[in-house]
Amino acid sequence: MMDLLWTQAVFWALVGIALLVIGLYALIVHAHLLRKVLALNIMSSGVFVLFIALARRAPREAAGGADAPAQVVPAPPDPVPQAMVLTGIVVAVAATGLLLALIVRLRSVAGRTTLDNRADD
Amino acid sequence: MRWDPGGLDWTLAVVFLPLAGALLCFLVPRRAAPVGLGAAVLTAAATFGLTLAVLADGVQRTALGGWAAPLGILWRADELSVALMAMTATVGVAVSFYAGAYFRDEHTERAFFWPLWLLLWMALNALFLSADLFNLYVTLELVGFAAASLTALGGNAAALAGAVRYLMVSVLGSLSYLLGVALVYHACGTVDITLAATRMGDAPGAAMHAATGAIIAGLLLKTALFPLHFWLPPAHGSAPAPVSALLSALVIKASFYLLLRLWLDMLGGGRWLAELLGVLGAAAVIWGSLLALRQTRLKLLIAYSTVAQVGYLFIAFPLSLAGNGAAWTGALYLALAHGLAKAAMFLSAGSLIRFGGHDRFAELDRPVPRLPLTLTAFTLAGVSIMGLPPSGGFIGKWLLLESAFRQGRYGLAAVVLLGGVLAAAYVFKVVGHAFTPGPREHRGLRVPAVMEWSALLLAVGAILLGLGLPLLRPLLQVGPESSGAGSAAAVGAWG
Amino acid sequence: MGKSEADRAMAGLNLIEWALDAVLALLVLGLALAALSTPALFRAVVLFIAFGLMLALVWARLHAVDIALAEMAIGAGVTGALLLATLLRLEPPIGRGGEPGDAGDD
Amino acid sequence: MPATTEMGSGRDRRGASRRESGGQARGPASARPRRELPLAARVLLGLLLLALFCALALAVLSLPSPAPGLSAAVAARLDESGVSHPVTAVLLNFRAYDTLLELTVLLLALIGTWSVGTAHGCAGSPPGPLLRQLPRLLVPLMVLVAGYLLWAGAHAPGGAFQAGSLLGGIGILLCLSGRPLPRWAQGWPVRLLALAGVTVFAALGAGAGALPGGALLAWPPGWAKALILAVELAAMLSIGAILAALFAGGRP
Repeated sequence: MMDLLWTQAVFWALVGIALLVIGLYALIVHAHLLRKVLALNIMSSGVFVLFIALARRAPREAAGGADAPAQVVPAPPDPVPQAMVLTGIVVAVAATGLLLALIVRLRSVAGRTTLDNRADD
Repeated sequence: MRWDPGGLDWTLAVVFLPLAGALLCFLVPRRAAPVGLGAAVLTAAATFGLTLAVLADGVQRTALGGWAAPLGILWRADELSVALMAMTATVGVAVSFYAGAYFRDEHTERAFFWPLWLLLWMALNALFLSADLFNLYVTLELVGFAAASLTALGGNAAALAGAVRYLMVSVLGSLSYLLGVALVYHACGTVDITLAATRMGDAPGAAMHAATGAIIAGLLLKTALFPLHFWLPPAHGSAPAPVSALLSALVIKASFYLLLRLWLDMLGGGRWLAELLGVLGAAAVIWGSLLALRQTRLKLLIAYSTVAQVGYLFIAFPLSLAGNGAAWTGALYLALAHGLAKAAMFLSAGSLIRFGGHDRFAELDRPVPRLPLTLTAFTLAGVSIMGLPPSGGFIGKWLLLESAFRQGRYGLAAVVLLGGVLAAAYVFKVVGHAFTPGPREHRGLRVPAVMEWSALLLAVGAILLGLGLPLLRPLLQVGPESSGAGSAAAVGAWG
Repeated sequence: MGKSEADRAMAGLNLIEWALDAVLALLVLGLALAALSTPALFRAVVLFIAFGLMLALVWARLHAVDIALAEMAIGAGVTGALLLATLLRLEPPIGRGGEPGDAGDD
Repeated sequence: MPATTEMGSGRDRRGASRRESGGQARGPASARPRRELPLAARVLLGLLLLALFCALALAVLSLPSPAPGLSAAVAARLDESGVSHPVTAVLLNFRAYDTLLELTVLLLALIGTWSVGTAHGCAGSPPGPLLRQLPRLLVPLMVLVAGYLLWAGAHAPGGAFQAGSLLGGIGILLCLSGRPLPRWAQGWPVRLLALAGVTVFAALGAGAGALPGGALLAWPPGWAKALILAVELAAMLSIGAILAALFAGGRP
């Protein structure tokens, strides 16, 4: 049973890493700033998924008794990573809002939506 | 678990005073400048109080919310964090006075500079105080947002592009850091630095290597170590001058401080990683100095000089492997001296821009006789950047050189010396042009005396730092044994 | 939480749950890839919003209901609205007269 | 680095880029971006990222199976926290300082957004009849749900963030339906609303520290529930106001 929970944790953690890597690739390859914002958001989603997925490996004893049937009840997930990811989501939306405002301003001042620089991130 | 009131009042003040000031400035934008200046002076005074408290009573610990380490968040004000906070306060007060004059006629910039700058200050102090990995992530984001918004105050295309790039890099760096924190949490079951350090030994190696890599990569990106420095010159070169001073003097140091703190207290870092950081640091010194030499715009020159100076800080990593703390003291000395000197340089550059309308220094028309204080400030700051005695930069480089020679690391020693020579070349390039008449007669605009004096006082501070070695030594004694063991014992007693 | 619950859990985390996980993961990854590679920005933003909604389901699967709610409201809702508004502002209909979102990337 | 030329040769390159983007905007929608990395660089990048994936996957696989998380520690102290939902207890009591800083992050994003320009209305086009009528129906419902989420947060999933983002959604809806902020509210009232969360949180937290035997952000026993609700209420209003203001995209 423990193995199944663990497998699910690892499975979603790998999905999170995949999201992170996909986002990083797009962040580097694309020039349009809006696309970079999307990429950053997907990257942060990846980190959040990893963070929460690994919390699925909660300790058995949190579920209750020591006998076998009680052990297989999935324990309530660790609340601390959840609180941290909630914080992270709010930070991410704040970053998105600020970035988009700067991008709109850049567009209206300079008429471009790229960093216009081959050395950009 | 409960605090004693003496120390906490100061720790509370250094975070909550700038926060309160920022909130007030935002609420009444018309009164932003006097309110902001008042909050800045009060914050600096509180920092001074905290420094004295730490020197007198040792490390100040606060359990926020009264919850002990694994569950709650700890503040820890030790010598290292207090040294950085004191530098922040010194630079902060000078820049605040400067900015009061600099933004006097620009209403929008004035209304938004103050809340953003005070929030940046609050975030920096919160970062220097925090002993909790996840809380540090939030403070890192605060610092990044504030710094990028301040950069955008420049308003033109270059500043906005610089700010966008800066913010993206900052968010990316924080994300990498957060990834590392997530791995640490899941391997050690805590985000408290000291507790995590004690549990890292039992944690699986692969996870710890990945966490170390992610945390260090994110912080290197934020610290702009070569070759991750690409975002720094456009941002620091195009922001308004007081903002550039804050970015180069303080914001870069915040991520370096965090890297150093984690390296000393938690990550411990392997030999190869230290050597790699040393090589990158050496490359940064050479590359940054060479590019600084090629610049024709003063602020870009100063920004590339920052790229080079960041390199010195990382040369200490391989030098500290032998186990003595002299290299760390040297790096910290350099960080503090660079903070004061670089802020003075950017502030002088701002005065020169006000005077001439641009910062192509070869075309400025005889600034020396007309702005003697500003040019004196620039030259004195240059003395510290070059590392000539008796400046703070000299002491820092000398400590690095001493430990390099003692270990027979002649390559690193050569880089330190060569960096000094190159710095002399680019500083004198600017100063040389300052005596000559420009291509056109230029009347030059008046520069407020506050702007000239605040730059000069900072530069004098950078020089005096070199004379204050005996005074500062107790603050700058860092090493794994000085901070780690004591706090581990304390947390054991608390938990 | 008696025998039946244990049985359900024993047999429950089985093929169906795994299929659910797999389909959800494929959807999330596919939507992320599509949002990042589709040439039209408007479509990219719409796909991103769909990605956020799917992610909310992932949080629910991972028993993180708070995050699922927040993701639905903030991640998909507010972020999506911000992105769409920005798209309108970046491509003002005055001037060249292209449909917003119709233009290619870059 | 080419980055140096941001100011120097920026003007002509900027002109070039505008021509380029103009040309592409008129081109077919399927046109791939021109200014991409060369293929070899992209392949190299892909390989590097694959290596990154593998390294992180190895790290994840190496983690111990029963996690040494903090759920037991949270459960042990849950009674003292004033709420019965563990996530809310972490957010507003055990790690309340994180949440205070997070509200500051939101406020900072708002100040940064306002510093770059003024808002020019929410949508490009005047709203249609549906969008004008929709708020009448939806806003009361959303307020109700937000209130429920806030109240439920003490013992079940929900809380200030979810409720606040719903309020933000109301703001966005009102903005889209062509109901701008009334003129009287554009000055300090809206600023005050945006500040309320951080201010109430910080003031109560510091006040708790001033009590005899209290600590910074330590809610006194017995008062925890009420104080947390007060903080959450202010935070919800601020989060809603800030998110709506971020959507409006500039200072009023």
